[in-house]
Amino acid sequence: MPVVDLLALVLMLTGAAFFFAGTVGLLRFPDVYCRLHALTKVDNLGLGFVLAGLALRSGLLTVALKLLLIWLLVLLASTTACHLSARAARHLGVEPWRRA
Amino acid sequence: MTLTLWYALTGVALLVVGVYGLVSRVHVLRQIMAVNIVGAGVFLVLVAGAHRRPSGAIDPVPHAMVLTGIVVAVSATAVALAFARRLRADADERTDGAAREDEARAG
Amino acid sequence: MARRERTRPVPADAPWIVWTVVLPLLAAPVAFVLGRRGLAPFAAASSLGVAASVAALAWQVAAQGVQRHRLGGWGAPLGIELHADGLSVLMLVMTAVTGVVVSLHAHGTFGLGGHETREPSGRARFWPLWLFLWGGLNAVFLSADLFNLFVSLELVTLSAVALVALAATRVAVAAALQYLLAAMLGSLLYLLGVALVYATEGTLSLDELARGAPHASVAPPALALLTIGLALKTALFPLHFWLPPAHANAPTPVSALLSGLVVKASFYVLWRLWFQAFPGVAPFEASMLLAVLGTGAIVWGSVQALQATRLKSLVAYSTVAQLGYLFLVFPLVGGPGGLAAWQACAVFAVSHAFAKAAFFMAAGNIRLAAGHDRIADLDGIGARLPRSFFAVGLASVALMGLPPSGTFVAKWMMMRAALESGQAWLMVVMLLGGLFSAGYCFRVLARAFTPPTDTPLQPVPGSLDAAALALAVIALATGLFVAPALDLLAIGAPDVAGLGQDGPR
Amino acid sequence: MTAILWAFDVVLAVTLVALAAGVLATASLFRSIVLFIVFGLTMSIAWARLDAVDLGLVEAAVGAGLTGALLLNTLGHMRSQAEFTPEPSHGPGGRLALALAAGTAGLAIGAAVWAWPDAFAGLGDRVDTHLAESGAQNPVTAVLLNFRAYDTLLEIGVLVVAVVAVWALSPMRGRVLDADPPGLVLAGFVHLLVPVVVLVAGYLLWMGTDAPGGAFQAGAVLAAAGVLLLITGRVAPPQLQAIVERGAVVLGLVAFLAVGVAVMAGGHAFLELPDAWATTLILLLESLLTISIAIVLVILFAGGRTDAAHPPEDAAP
Repeated sequence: MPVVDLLALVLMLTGAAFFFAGTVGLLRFPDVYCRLHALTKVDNLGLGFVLAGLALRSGLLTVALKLLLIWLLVLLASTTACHLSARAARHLGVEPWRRA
Repeated sequence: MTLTLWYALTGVALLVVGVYGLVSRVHVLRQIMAVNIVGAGVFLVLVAGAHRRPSGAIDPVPHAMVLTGIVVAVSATAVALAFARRLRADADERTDGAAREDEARAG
Repeated sequence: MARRERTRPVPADAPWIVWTVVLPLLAAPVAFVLGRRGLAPFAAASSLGVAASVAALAWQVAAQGVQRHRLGGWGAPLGIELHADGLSVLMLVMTAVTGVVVSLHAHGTFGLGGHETREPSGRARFWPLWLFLWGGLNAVFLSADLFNLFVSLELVTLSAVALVALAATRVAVAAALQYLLAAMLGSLLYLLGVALVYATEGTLSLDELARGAPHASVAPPALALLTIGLALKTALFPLHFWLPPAHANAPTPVSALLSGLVVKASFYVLWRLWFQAFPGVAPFEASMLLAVLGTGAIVWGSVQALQATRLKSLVAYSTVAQLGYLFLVFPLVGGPGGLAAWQACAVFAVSHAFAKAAFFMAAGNIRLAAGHDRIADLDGIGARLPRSFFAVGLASVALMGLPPSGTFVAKWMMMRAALESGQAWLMVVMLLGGLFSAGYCFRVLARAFTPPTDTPLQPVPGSLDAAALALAVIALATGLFVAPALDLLAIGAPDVAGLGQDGPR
Repeated sequence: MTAILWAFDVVLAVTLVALAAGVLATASLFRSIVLFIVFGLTMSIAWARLDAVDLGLVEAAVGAGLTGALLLNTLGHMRSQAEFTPEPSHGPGGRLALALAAGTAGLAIGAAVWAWPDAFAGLGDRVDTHLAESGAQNPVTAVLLNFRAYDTLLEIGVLVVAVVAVWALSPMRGRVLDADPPGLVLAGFVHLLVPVVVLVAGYLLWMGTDAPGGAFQAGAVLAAAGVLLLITGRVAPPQLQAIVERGAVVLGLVAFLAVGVAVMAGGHAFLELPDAWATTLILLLESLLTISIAIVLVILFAGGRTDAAHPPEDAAP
């Protein structure tokens, strides 16, 4: 296996690991605010790794640029969605979780 | 089992689930979603069948048919939802009216 | 290039087959953009234009035989073809005649404001939807392609549903919603049937399917799905649950269009598929099942009509019953006298369209005048509303199947075919159905002979009465035009049971 | 590798069926709609797996995105009473009979599918033969705008009918949209995103003749931008009072008909695109269709007129 492909594989597996962590967080964290952390931060990073791996594998600059654009858009969208979810939760009166 | 067969059978399964849901569920939003699931199943059968060319390319005709089908389904769904909203709004209006009459009678 | 070879030389005369579809589809968006401005002359001009194009096409078919048009210049199977034979033309004429007269009624009705619809701008809403519906109906009757029929039927369904909701009452919108969901499910089942056909035959063209030998293991389930989907859209008992509320609560002209024309469109497709695209695929038992369901429709619909408390409900249930006749013909077409049964079905569909639309318009006029349509409270209505009541009477005669109506001729042809093929029970069903329809029609007619009440009546605009009367007269007179209709039907008629020897192909 | 792909196919199919069942079985309507959106997105993965990228794009934008937004918007209107009303249903016996009937029918259809020949060209070979004459390199676009353009024409008619149907309903009192003020983050997001979305739509439209994409994909993406502007209150819901608005709705349909009829003057069949002009005409039609489709979808989302006499009652203070 060429080095580039190996590197791409490592990157994508790393990304998958982040997604896994994010999903565990989504399922295990105690309240909506914590879960949003897990979803947005971790998954965005995971997506970044996966896309980096894909860009490497394609070996084309245009594809890499498109993937970068997609990542930036997802970052933007998930940030906004996270903010709106948190705001809606607060609007509904959901109290942040505190260690009992 | 081929890719075609697997996804076509998945489509049939979706169809069965959707039809069952359409007939057994009463809320209109649920029924509208059930019809859309039936549609997804039918579209899957169509496109799965397009994946059998010996050359490995796809048969574009079912793809075009499904594209048309999706647009038609969205149109019908939008009209159904507009009707559902209208029924709700009418019901609310009537409740409001009744409440106002009650107030008038009390006052 | 290959395409140029396949393109036929340009015919000397205009392709009216295209214009019958294009004109209404072009007029509809224009009517929508116009809004209320100049709508009346535009609507009149476009109705007459569409009717004229239908007449021109009918003349072309009568003079030159079957007309075809390769849309996009490709021809089947890659492209879509339009195809006009005698049956298509008869359906187009049925639509045009009913459509023009009902348009007149609609123009009066939707101009009233407040009575039938909540708002005065009803005309501005009615016209675009009706023109779309008309274009969709014409497209269905001319299409020779399985998938194109799906899209055309969707155009018909969606505009029909929207027209029902024009009544803007809560019951009407609820009925429209139920109608829409049932029709969507019907379309999707039909589309699955199309998928199964295409997956083994590799073509969507009805002509090519008729020529090919269908793949034995797939064609019956495919035809079953196509049939169930279309039966749901045609409201065949017991899949009729959506029809009575939708047809009874729509604005009157819409009820007339729906009961007279829209249910015929999906039936027409079923008819074409069974006897032209897939002849001999369905086992005899399947056609028997359809006839049994048709019998169920006649009995159930009639019993409901006999019990209906509202006049428009009565007429709607009568539609459920009368649609049953169309299905009685299926086991007859394969047997001796099959061609006559096939022709009788088409004649029945046409005369029922006229009679039912006239009945609905007359019933709507009575409702408009009395402010309600409770049958029990319509005492002495015959003396007080003579014109509307006369229209009800004429339409009743046609519905009951008395001479000289086309229904009479059609039933007579059907009964003869039933006797010839040794299925006398179908004749009994038809006679029974006639008695039933006489029963529920007399429930209305009897109100003429009860002492008049002195509740005030609203005036009915003359155009509304004129429309109902005109179509009722046409319905009654159809029997006189059966001979030319049969000549027309022979053009391109399918080879049912090897008996369709007449008719140049 | 094939084993992994098979595992993927199995997981995808099971997920799809489970999501569909979840949509219909979940008690809360809100959850059910969210599952429905997830179902649509999963469907678009299935489309990609079946090499139907065109459909994947449409499904994600229209099937999941727009339909989901529509459902949520409608639920917002119904929330007052509908959400937790128990759904009366058939008795257990009736449901069992229903399930048996649906299952039997499914088995019969499955058996028919099972009997399909493994190798089958359909009309694919004919499309390939004539692709060069069609004026489009993307075979799906060639079918939609040339070989079977008549279907597409009627389909645009269906879209316009849907708009007329929604518009023909009498005006509705009360709110059309949640009148919650958007807030800085959302407003900034929309500000940034809308130009990008317009760019992407243009790209999809331009690419559509050669690669996956085209009028529907571009129109759906553009409509998403419109819906964003609508829910953030940047633009008011179209009321279709102005002739220009109504004209934009029917633009695609009328242009399609006009092109179809115009070529007939040159001795061609209806909708026959002359080879030399095919690419130009397809691009022209697709551009106009994109505009109409986007506007139609936005109007369908807004879902009818509001009564000017009754301004939204629950506008934010």
